[in-house]
Formats: sequence, structure tokens, C-alpha cells
Amino acid sequence: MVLAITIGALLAIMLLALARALAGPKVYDRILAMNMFGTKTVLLIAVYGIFTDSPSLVDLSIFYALINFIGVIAVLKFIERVEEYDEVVER
Amino acid sequence: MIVDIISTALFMIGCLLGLTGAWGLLSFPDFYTRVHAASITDTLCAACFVSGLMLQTGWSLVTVKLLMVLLLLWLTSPASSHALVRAAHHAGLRAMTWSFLGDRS
Amino acid sequence: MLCMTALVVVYVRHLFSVVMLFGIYSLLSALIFVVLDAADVAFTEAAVGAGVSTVFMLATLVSTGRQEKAPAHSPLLPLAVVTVTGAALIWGTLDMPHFGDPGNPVHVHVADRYIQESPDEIGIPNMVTSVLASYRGYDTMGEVIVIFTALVGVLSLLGVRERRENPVHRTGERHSRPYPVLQVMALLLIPFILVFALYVQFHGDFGPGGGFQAGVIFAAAIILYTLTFGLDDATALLPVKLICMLAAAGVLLYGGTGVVSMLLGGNYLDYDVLAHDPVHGQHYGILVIELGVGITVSTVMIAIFLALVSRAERPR
Amino acid sequence: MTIGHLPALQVVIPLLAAPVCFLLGRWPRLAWLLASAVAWTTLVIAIGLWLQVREGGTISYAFGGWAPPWGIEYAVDRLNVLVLLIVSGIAAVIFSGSWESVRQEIPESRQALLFTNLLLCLAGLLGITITGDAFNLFVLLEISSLSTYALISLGRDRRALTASFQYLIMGTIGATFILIGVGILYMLTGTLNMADLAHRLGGLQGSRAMHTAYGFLVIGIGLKLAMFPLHLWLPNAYAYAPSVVSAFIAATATKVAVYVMVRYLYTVFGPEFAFSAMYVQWLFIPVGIIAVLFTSIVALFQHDIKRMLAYSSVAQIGYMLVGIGLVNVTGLTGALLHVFNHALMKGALFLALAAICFRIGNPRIENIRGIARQMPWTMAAFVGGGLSLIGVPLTAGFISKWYLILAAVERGWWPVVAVVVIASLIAVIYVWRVVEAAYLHPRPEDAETVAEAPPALLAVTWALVLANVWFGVNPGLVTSLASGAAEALFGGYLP
Repeated sequence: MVLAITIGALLAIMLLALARALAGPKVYDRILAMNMFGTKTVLLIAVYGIFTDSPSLVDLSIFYALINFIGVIAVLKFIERVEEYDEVVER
Repeated sequence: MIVDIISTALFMIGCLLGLTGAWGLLSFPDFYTRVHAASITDTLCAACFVSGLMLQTGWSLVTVKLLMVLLLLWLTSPASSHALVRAAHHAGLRAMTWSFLGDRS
Repeated sequence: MLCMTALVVVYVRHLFSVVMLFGIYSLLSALIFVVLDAADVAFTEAAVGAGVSTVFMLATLVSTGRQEKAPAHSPLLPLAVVTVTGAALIWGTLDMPHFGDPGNPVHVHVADRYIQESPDEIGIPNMVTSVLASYRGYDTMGEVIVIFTALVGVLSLLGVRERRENPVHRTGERHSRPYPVLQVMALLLIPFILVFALYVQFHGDFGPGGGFQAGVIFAAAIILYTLTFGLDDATALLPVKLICMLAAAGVLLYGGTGVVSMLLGGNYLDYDVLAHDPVHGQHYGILVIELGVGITVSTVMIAIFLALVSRAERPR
Repeated sequence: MTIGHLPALQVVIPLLAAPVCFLLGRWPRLAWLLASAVAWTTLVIAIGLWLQVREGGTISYAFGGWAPPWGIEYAVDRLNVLVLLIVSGIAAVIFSGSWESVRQEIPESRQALLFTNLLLCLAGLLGITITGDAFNLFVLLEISSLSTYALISLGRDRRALTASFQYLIMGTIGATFILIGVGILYMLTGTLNMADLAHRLGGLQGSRAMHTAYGFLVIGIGLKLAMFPLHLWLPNAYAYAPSVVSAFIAATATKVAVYVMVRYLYTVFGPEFAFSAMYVQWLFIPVGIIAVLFTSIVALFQHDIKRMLAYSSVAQIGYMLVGIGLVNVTGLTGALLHVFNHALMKGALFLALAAICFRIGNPRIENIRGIARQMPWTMAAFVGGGLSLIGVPLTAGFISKWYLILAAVERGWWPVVAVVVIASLIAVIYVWRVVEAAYLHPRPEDAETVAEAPPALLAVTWALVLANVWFGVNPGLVTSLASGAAEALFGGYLP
């Protein structure tokens, strides 16, 4: 029961974040949404792993947290690099 | 028993916080307000979930790993929010001002 | 959600957004693997799909354009092909054995033997690793060589410059916006990531993990370093030549294990002969080849990343 | 002890030589020497395997010591030993003659990379041929395709990049189709070993999933072998790749794909399913005939000789498909012989072209006017290869066409006989265009005089030309191998 509610809530959050990621409108909004999506995925996997008694999934969620962070940093860095050349800020 | 209740409560708080944040992310008017909504709730939400889980597992290696998840989220999530806002600010993305809000209403 | 993301990816023209949505897409598919209880696959999907390939695509985008060109010809033909393919797949899978049915041919033939016998024959708890590294070890060697081939391909296309010709000239420009917070964060995180990579590398016998995943995590640490401190510092830390040599060494380590087992009288990649006791031999063999996999995967990822970034940083 | 390991060594040696070659980046000449030595070693191993197969029948090698359905098996029989011989032989000849041409066309920093790629490609192709495991085949296919993309992109012309990209997209789609097919087969049977698959699929006749897997595999392999409507990637890829690479790929890659098709149709699915239930001949015959006629005609209108030969390759693949589609032992023998002979003739022709490119640069017809007086040996080699391509008696090309015609007559399909003859006549025309330009036109006044090609390149070209003649005069060795393989593949099945 608790599991169902928790996972349902997390999925709902992910859906909302996905909506923001799809809607944009700026690149930064998408990154923000991606970040939130990522952290919630981490939590989801941790919750799922503990409740289904497969604690090895927790390793996975540690890893996801790392990847998520690096992904966000990479996006930022590259956007910055691009903007040095042209002013693609809008959109 | 009590542990169960506490962890359930923590989960519920976590869900609530997470949903609030996501709702804010979706419905706030501009980027900076969205960051505000998302990043602040994110930290506590993660804390609630992970501590709830730690109560469930009891004391073992998994608890340590969960603690690592929590630390990692606590470190990375604000850092990336910070970098994000900074980048947006440098790129010249302007915050929505009150006067502008007033204009719209 | 998966379908929705995929559809939007097709429609959105701004390529940065596409890449980000791809990241979400692979997180979602990784979740599916989690639910299917395939933790190893989820691990790889997250590492490669959400992590490394996102970063690679971004790095590529920097040196190409950010906007997709309008399609030159009508999308009708590809659409028709895709529809027919999809229909054929659905039609064909309708009378497939039911999912999860224990009587499936998949469960009663080869896989069954792996599950029954691998504890005795190989003696490590994670069966994925025993199949990957021993029963089908030659395939895994093939995959490692595929990755190595990718490196050779990227190098033949791009090439990596060893050092910037005139580092002083560019420094000011490059560090126009340093992120002190991020640099501190990176310094805090990188040792942790490296330890985690080692853990995943040597824990592959017991839990999900192994050379592939560990290699990617290790590469992720270096990528993070490059992102926060810049290309010059990274190549000073790890010269490209060294990385390339290590990539080849990893392949040779894997292949060499096979040669050694051949010299000791077994078949190629037969680890039984590596020690007096077959089970120990299997242990050693798997340990060594996983190390080879890890070295090759991480160095190839780093080398490709550096190649892409050095290409992107080239002034136009 | 070594004898027993030959099947593994056949692939593992080039596979492990590749990283060593990669480490030799600073010394391209050493890399070339290594690559050539390895290629000759694989040829020796292939001959060893052939001798073994001739004496003792099928050889099986279990990787990791796990018995076949559980581990990965290499299985060598008369069918794939034929392909092994031709691939390693061509590689040995081309690699050893490649140095001068590569040194001229490729910047020095990438020469070692080119040889690394060549070795990887060779290993992949040999592995595809020798393996007895459906998934292992896919892995090796990836190795060979990836290295091929890289090889093509090394071409001097910037259009090589586009060509490589086009091939990459098509090739990846093909590989995905193959992977889906193999995946469905695994779901159906729970095994990946080809012999085991064949055994278990026997009980599944009529299953829809099996039909789907079959369709995906045929289309996927069809993309790889440039089956007629799916051939669009091929002309550009061959035309813009470095000359040596065109020669190697044209002589081997599609041949191996044809082998894979034959292997799946006959060994995995069985001729009964392929021909009596799925009627694959009604796909192959029309597709093959259209390919032969249409692309031969397209070849007529090409100005770039490399492109012309590339289109002619698609036509030759059409012959092979027709041979398979005739569904009799003679037809299959003809197809297999054509795999072998086409490798010889295209190898010779593309090497002659490499020699021409070496001196002239752009191999367009108008550029080679009157070249025959200045490069007599090269042009003579080209004529030799061309004669074999046409199918003139006493050349290898004649033998395989003769078998195809025999097979068509055996079935009473006279139109097919007519098609083979007409297409050969068209081949006469397009080879003649080159010959006319080179021999009958005077060298333009403003053109610089060119010298004969470097001796090493010339030597290997002539080695292949002489092989064409040798196998045309003494076809017994190969025909007995091919017909033995064809009989074994058909088993007791008669249409």
C-alpha cells in the first residue's frame, strides 16, 4: 500500500517534470526538469529496490545520482561554450 | 511498529513535498521561480524518502549505501541548481519582475 | 511516457533539447529494465544511454549546428517502412511464448542449464557475470573489440591533438566563467566516484556490475574533471597517448587471457586451466578479463570524449 | 596441439594483432608489415582448415571449453572454408601490395589507423564466416561494419564522409534487423547455436514468430549484401573509399554477406522452410534478374570507373541471388563459385584501378585516355580482370556463369539463361569503354606523362589476374569444394 502510493506519487512527479521538459520554453527549463526527473528516478529505484527486497538496486541509484549530476553539468558547459560563439539563448 | 508508522509518515511527507515541487515546476511563471520551487523541495523530499527507507531496512550495508545516495543528492542537487541559475543569469535570461507581473494581471 | 518522449524527440528541432530528452528517454527505459529485474542491463543503459552518450552527443553538437535542418525529402517512405516493420513485429510476436511463462523455450533450454550448473562450474553468485564472462566470454571479447573499433574509427575521423599549440593565449578566454562551486564539488565527488568505480569493478561477481559499468563510471569521473577544469588540465593529467595505449592494453589483456589458457592446454578462453582447481581458474579468469574490459571501456570513453571536446574547442 | 586450435586462431590472430598495430601508430611501415604478415598467416590457417575439412569433415571448436549449445562454437565445413580461403587470400594479396598506395593517399598520422581498421575488418569478416553461433555472428558483424565505416571515411574526397555516413545508417538498420531476427529466434528456441537452432526450429514450422524472424533476417542480411533495392549505399561507398580499401571491401564484404544469407537459409531455417514454405526463390529470382539487368545498364553510364565497377558489383550479387533462387544443387554451386570468382575478378580490377589512381588520381574515363601506352602492365591487368568479369572462357568468371546457365537449363528456365547472356554482353560494353579510352585514344597533349605503377602494386594485381586465369583453366579444385558444399546444404531436400 505504502509502496503503491509512494511509487504512484513519484511517477506523478516524473510526469509533471516531463511535461515541463517537453514544454520548455527555454533550454534552462528543460535542464531543470531533467534534473528533477533524474533525482526522482534515483528515489524511485531506491524505493523499488528496498521494497522488492533487491538491495543491489541501491548501487544503481547511487550511480544514477552521479550520472544525473554529470549530465546537468555537461549540458550547462556545452551551452555556455555554444553561446560564446553565437547568441542562441532564446528558445 | 512505530518504525513503520514513522517511515510511512516520512514517505507521505516526501510525496507531498515532491508533488509540491513538481507542481511548482510546472505552473510557476518563469524560470527563476521554477528553480526556486523545484530545488528547495527537492532536498527535503529526498531526505524524507531516504530516511524512510533507512528505517525500513534496519542497520546493514544497504543503510550505508542509502546514506551515500542521500549525501550525493544533497551535494549534487543544490550544486546543479546553483550552476544552472548562474548560467542562465550570465546568459542574460532576465527574471520576471513584479511590475511585469502586474502588467499581466 | 517512453512513447511520448520518443515522439517529441522526433518533432523538436532544437537539438540541445533533443539530447536532453534522449537522456530522459534512456532513464525511462532503464526503469523498465529495473522492473524486469535486469539490474545489470539497467546499469548499462543508465551509464551508456543517459550518461556517456548524452555527453558525447552534446560535445558533437558544439562542433556542429544546433538546429536540425528541414528534411530534404518527404518523410512518407521512411514512415511507411517503419509502420510495416512495426506491424510485422507485432504480428509476429502475437503467438510468441507468453512472457514470464516458466515453460518457455527460453527458460528450459540453455538458460536453465546456466542457472542449474553455474554455481558449481563457476561458483560466483551473479549469474549474469558468469554467462557474460565465461559461457559466452568470446562474445564479450568481441564487444570489447567493438568498442575499441569505435575508438579507432573516431580517431581516424577526428584525431586528438596532444596539446594546444599556444596554451597561454587561450587561457583567459577559456576560463571566462569558472564555477568555483562546481570545482569544489567536483574535487569532493571525484575520489568518491573512483572508489565507487573500483567497487563496481570488483563487486561484479556478486551484484550487478562489472567491467563495462565500472569503466563507464571511471570515465564519468574524468569527464567531470574535464568539464569543470578544462581540457588542458585533463590532458596534463592523462596524456592522450597514454589513454590510447591503455585501451589497446585492455584488449590485449582480455585476448591474452585466452592465449594463456590456450598455452596451458585448454581451449581459447577456457579459464578452467588457469589454476589447479577449475572453479578457482574461473575466478581468476573472470577477474582478469573484467579488468581488461574495465580498462578498455573507460579509456575508450575518455579518449572519444577528449577527441570530441578538443574538436569543439578549436576556434572557428 | 596447434592443429586443434586452428579455428580459434583464424580469427583471434588478426583480432589481437589489431591493438598491436594500433600501438605502432608512430611507425606506419611496421604496421603495414604486421598487417600483411597477419593476413598471410590467416591464409595459411585457412588452407590448414581446408585440408582438415577435406579429410575429416566438419570441425567444431568450443570457446571457453563449454560444449556447443552452452558456449560459443566455431564450426568449419566445406561451405565456409571456401569463403575463409577467399577472404584470407584476398586480404593477404591486397594488404601486402597496399603500402605505396596507402602512403600516397592517407596522411601519415592515420596510416597505422588504416591498417588497424583493415585488420579489424578482416578479423570480423573471417569471424562471421567461421562462427557457428547466431549472436556471435552479430558481434563480429559489428566489428567488421564499424571498421568498414571508418575505412571508407578515410577516403581523400570529402564526399567519402557522406558515403560513409550513408553506409553507416543503412548498415545500422541492417544490423538492427538482424539483431531483432536473432532475438525472436532466441525467444522461440532458447538457443543461439546455429546447429541447435536448426534442430529446434524444425518443430516450429508454421509459427508466425518464426516467419517474422525469417523476414527480418532476410531483409537485414539483404541490406548488408546490397540486394537490389537495398544497394543504394554501395556505389558511393566503393567510389570514395581509399583505393586499397575499395579493393578489399569490394572483394570480400558482400561475399561474406552472401555466405551469411546462404548459411541462414540452408543451415538455420533449412531449405524446406526457406523454399517450400516461404518461397524465397520468388523473391530472389526477380530481384536478382532486375539487379543484373538494371545495374549493368546503370554501370554503362558511369564516368567514374570505380562507380562503374561498384554498380557492376551489385549486378554480380544479382547473379548470386539468381543462383540461390534456382533451388538446385547446380544453381547453388554456381552461386558459391561466383562468390569465389567474383572476389578474384573484382579484387584484380580494383587493384588495377588502385594502380591507375596512384598515378592519375581521379579514375574518370576521360582521364585515362591513351594511358595504355604509359602503363601497359596495369592496363593489361585491367583487361584480364575485365575478361573474367565478362565471363570469357578460360577465365574464372566463365566457370561460375556456366554453372548458372546449366542450372537454369536444368530447371528449364530459358529466360534466366537469356538474362545471364544479355548481362554479359552489357558487361562487354562497359569494360570496352574503358579499354577503348585507354588503348585507342591518344593521350591528350596537355596531360602529363605517367610512369608504370609501383612494382609491388603491379605484382599483387597480376597475382590476382593470374589467379583468375588459373581458376578458369583448372576449376576442379574449387568446383568440387563448392558442389560438395551445395550438396551437403541441400541434404535430402529436392524441390
